[in-house]
Amino acid sequence: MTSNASTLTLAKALNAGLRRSMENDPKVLMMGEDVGKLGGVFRVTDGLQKDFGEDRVIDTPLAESGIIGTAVGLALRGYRPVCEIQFDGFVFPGYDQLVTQVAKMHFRSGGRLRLPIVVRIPYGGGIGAVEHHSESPEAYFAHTPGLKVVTCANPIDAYWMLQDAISADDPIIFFEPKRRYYEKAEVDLDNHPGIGLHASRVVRDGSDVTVATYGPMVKTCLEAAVAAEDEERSLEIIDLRTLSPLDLDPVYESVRRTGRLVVVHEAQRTLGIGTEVAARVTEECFYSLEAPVVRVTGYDTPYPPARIEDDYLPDLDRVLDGVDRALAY
Amino acid sequence: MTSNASTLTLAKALNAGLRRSMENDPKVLMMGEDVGKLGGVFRVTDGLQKDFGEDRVIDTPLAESGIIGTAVGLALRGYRPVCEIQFDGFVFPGYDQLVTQVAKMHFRSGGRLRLPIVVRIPYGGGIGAVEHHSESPEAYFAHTPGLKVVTCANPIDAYWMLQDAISADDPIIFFEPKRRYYEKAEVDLDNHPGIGLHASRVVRDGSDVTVATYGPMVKTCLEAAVAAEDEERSLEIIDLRTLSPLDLDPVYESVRRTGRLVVVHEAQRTLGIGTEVAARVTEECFYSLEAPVVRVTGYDTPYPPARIEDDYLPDLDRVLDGVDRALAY
Amino acid sequence: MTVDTAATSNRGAADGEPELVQLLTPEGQRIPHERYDALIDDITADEIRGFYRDLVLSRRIDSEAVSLQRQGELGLWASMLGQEAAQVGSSRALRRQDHVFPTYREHAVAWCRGVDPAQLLGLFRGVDQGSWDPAQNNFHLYTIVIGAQTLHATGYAMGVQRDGANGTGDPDRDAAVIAYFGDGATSQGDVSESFIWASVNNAPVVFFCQNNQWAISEPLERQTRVPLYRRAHGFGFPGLRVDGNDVLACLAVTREALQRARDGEGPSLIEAFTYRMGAHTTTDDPTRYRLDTELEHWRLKDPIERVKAYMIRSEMADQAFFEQIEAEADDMAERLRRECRALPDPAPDSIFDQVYVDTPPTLLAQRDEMVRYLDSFADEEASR
Amino acid sequence: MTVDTAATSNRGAADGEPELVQLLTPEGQRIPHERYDALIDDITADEIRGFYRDLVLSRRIDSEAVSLQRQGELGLWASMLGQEAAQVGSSRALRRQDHVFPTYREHAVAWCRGVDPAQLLGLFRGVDQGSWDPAQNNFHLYTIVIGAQTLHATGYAMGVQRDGANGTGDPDRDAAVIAYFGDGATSQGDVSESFIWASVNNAPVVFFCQNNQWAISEPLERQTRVPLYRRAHGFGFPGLRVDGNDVLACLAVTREALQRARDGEGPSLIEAFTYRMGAHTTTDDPTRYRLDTELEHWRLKDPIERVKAYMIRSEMADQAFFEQIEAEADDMAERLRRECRALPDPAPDSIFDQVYVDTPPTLLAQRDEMVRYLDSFADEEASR
Ligand SMILES: Cc1ncc(C[n+]2csc(CCOP(=O)(O)OP(=O)(O)O)c2C)c(N)n1
Ligand SMILES: Cc1ncc(C[n+]2csc(CCOP(=O)(O)OP(=O)(O)O)c2C)c(N)n1
Ligand SMILES: [Mg+2]
Ligand SMILES: [Mg+2]
Repeated sequence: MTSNASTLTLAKALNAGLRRSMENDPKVLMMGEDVGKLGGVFRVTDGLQKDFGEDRVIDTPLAESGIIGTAVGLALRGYRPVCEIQFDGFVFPGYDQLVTQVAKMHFRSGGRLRLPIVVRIPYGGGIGAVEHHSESPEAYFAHTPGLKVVTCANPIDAYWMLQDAISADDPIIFFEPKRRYYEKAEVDLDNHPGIGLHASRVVRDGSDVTVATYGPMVKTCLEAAVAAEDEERSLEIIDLRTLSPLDLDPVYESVRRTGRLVVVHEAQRTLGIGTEVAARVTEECFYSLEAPVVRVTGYDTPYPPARIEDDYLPDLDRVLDGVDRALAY
Repeated sequence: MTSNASTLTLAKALNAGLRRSMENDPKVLMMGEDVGKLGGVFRVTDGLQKDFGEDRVIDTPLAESGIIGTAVGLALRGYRPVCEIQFDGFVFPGYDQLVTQVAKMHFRSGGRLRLPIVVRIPYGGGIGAVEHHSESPEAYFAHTPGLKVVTCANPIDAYWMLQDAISADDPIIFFEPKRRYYEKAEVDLDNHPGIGLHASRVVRDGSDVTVATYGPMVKTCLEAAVAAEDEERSLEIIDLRTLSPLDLDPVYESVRRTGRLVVVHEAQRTLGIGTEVAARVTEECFYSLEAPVVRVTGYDTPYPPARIEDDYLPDLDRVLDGVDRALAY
Repeated sequence: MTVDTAATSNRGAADGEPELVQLLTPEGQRIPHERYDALIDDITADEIRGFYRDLVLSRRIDSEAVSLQRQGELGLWASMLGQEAAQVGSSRALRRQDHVFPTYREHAVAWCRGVDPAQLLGLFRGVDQGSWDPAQNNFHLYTIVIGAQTLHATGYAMGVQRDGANGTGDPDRDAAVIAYFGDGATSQGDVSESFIWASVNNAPVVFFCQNNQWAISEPLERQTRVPLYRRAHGFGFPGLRVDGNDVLACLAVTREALQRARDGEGPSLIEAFTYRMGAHTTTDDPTRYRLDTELEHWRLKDPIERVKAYMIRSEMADQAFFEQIEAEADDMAERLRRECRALPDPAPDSIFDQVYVDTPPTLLAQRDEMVRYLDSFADEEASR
Repeated sequence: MTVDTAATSNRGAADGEPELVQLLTPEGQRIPHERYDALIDDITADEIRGFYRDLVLSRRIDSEAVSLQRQGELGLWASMLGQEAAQVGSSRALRRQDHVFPTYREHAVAWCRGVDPAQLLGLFRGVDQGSWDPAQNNFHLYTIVIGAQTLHATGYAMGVQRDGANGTGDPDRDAAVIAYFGDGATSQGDVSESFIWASVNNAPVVFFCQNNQWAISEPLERQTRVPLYRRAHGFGFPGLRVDGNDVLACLAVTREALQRARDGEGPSLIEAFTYRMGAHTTTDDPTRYRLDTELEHWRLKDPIERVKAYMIRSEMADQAFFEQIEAEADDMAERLRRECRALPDPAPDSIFDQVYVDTPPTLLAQRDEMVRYLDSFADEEASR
């Protein structure tokens, strides 16, 4: 087993993953607004058009329904389109194609047709952006049978999960934590870490309170765990990684030990992913829970103007506050 | 207080409510596909174009984004558009306008602009229809801050809630239980029952298990309560009526007495309304709950072909099965 | 202005009407056409008889399905009565390797592509959502969300380009894609976006709009104030209007457009001007919104009658032929009724298997939950 | 074919180019126009000087905002450099009662409508999402979701019709609506749908497309293969292309289109052919996708220089005038910088008050939760 390790930012790891997928399978295509020469507004597709040509890296007209709808046709012809949606808030013009077509085509055809489409969406806030550029719409997709939803939290997962998503035969919405694009890690480019695309993972062991989170909030929660140590509180942090299907076995296992769960995400609280986690964990671990599941989330408002986003988004202190509330029972 | 009572089907009650709203306020408009001469595919707007003219009852081009987007403009000009979406599954082309514009305009403008738009959506299954005609997309809207979501379960609520929604200043998604369109009740056309648009209501008292439901499932749950009597089980049935905001105070109050809650809806389970109800009730009534909240719902699949929809949809027996499971703890 | 007068103003009278490609008059007279005669000069009498057979048999499928719905065997049916020529003419222009993206009313196209008629019924009976294999006849599933399939067709055509499967000059290789949609559909953003994608990418796709003049109860005037074929010009590709009740004209113009696509010359729009003679679907009541006189007017333009008249006029067929087709139709109808009733209901738990290629454990758990629940009744019954 | 050559092929060379309405050459020469001279023959030298002032001051707002962004005072800015004439010309054609639906780059339109420049900055500074009152100047909020506002404009125009506020002949009553959008926006389904709605309803709306030839990094050729103004014809209303760097031509064609709308003659599309001289926004790096030579080429067509040349040529203004405008711009810039820095951050809990007109108790509870939480820090600090 050779090892070809490289220190990469999350964005560059995604780029490397896309490149690898395109090298491995000539049917893999990139499509979206500005993905070609510009390499995407976050440069995630940087250099791909130059190396793979305009037929495989397609600068599309400016219309998300068209991007998703033509990706359906390309997938039916045997291609594996990877669509980029420029920002979270701009996926909605393509929502009809995603919900009524992409999610249902396999079912509609009685299992005959497959749509191996990946839709990449940079999501989340914390970057000081204007309206529609900081949202967390993952629950809209997780509520939709027929779609799968995953999100990465670090460069290693970015690199491997993206490749795994592209080679999977189901349509997958791939959420990228945009404010973590510039976080770095050493990535082994050759050896798959072995964890499945649809598996969650304990990223820090602990014994007092379980914290389940994903995407941009994983780092925040890990920092909270360090801070909690000072107060002699041991937090177990779980990176959910897969939002649909959820893989809650590690959460159940953990909650059976800790008796307390805090779920953390940026998205609004009502019907956010944390709600489903709370409901299922309560169903599964009813007699183990010492406290109701605490949801530390964005509020049920539109995403606020950038100057006050820090008060909207969960941060280290709000995670700890949630931990306190869980422990107060 | 005079009383002008009339026995009406739910569809006719909606029609009467629309007519009354149009009479009361010249700014109220109807718009949608086939709402004019045809009176809508369910005849809910029957006769309105004839009486109020084509300027107020508008047969629009066939495009849902256009319907919602032009309703925004009309609302900004001071009108109160009531949009009809022909079937649940066809709202998604208009989803972008709903989520990025309708839901956010008031917020975007710092509270200056108001969009008193009502979007009527016939929803739910059980009518033997083809794909896209039997869905329950309410959670997609309830997850969206800035929208309000309500649903009626009987002709009286149909008549009054629709008028209340039209006279409200916030945008409201109004879900109509299409398989109950032909259920009848006596409706007092003059005297408002006094219950607010955003209030839930106990529709049958009981003491063993609380059942929270809404829309088409209210009737099913009431029937289940009658059947449960035979087994000497007393079910308290709550019609939620308002899905966003939720009004759970009556549910909390009930669960504190019964210790058990079953939530019933047709929509898929994951991130359905029942999930939010379960999470909040568990947060509020943690020490009262004798069992985890049981969710009796559609499964996490696309809506099935009509010939097997009865096995997908919760029915009386599945509600009772849920009750049994709640009591088994 | 009432909807009524508006509805009439754009129809009926000939003045101001856009040019309509027509090769067969309603009376069955073959009229010459400078441009399009050449496109069908290879058509033999045998083929004409074949078209007639297509028209009659597909109409029979349609009318049988309406009856089956009345008898409660189908939940719904969307009749194509009146639109047979548009569908047969256009689909007989297809080659094996071409690919079709229909909406929900293309029963005659399905027939011409070789889809077993009984397979069309599953969706409307409620036993599946489309049971034929699109790969088998290059005939995609019906799409109910208006306009959505036009983007699929365009994307598919972009795939054809990427496969090097058009513009090579090889008649067995070069492929085109055809998307069917209605007049109402032209208002959906998706359809305009598909025009843009097709144009910008020069994709080998033919947009075939059956303008049957109604979108449920809404007359054409609620969707456009100029003839629909003109829309193509604004997007930068050719568009034309053809007599949609003239099977030969539909064949000719579609052949031309498909060949353009196969040759790498890009998209075209065909507006087949026809008329929905039946209700929108079996649940619709057209008497609420249109006048009988309109229907009467269009009966005179019946797409089948004119071919029959043409064949008789030009002695291509005799009474025996017509009787033979009728007999064939009767046999097929009989088989269709039988097969419809025999269509099996799916197993309730089958829904869990077809949501994903790779079914997650959480969904398998829901399947088990359903199976256990259903079994509990079996147990109950057994224990009685 | 590379994107590059495609990008060039549709520009530059004049052959095959569609006709462009132009009244002022890049050298500032007033050239006669059969149709459009009449539309501006009332324009006085004073008004020309006013346009010049609009152009210079709005450009200054723009360049100051770019600097403020560089200094960290704004999170982002979308520069309109190069598009001043399209914006000033079109908005000076408006009457008080007309209503504007902008996208996010219409800073000169905002200026002409009387919006306080400092109010434009809130959105980009991140203190609000649009702080001006649309009712005050009939200038709606910026819309960031591409194309969405074209439907709002069309619906608003339908409201104007229903109010009997067009087609009456009363110049103070008859109103029109104008929707601004870019070349890229024309690909969005919403924009096509707005064309359809406007056409079918004969709505008093002018679609004003600033074709600045780029949608971020994508050249026009990724959105269309024919000039954009032609799209209108496919939807059944007039469309034309105007020199977007010619303030007089933009004024003339927009006056005509607005008057059509006010008179009840329906929608029009204006394609203002211009060029985005700056980056897409302050976060964009155009050197990655376009050549400097292109920019150089367009510098020669600068919208301000040509008015200045015209004024000098025709002795409408002297050095003193130009210096006075510069001084005014300096003053305004100074004030803008000051006011930008003074823009207050909103209270964190203010977000709960503006989600609904009628705020539900559940949301008030979340506000209380936030307030309690934030207060806990204040307590902590106090107790130190
Ligand atoms: C997105 C969407 N909206 C609404 C409907 C409901 N609907 C079904 S058919 C139809 C009319 C379609 O008219 P047209 O495109 O002319 O086709 P036709 O039925 O005449 O063949 C409508 C509104 C739908 N299927 N999809
Ligand atoms: C629905 C949507 N998709 C994507 C974006 C991201 N985006 C912002 S501006 C822009 C390009 C717009 O180009 P154009 O319409 O030509 O206007 P211009 O910026 O050139 O003025 C894009 C893709 C968006 N704002 N909205
Ligand atoms: Mg039609
Ligand atoms: Mg542009």
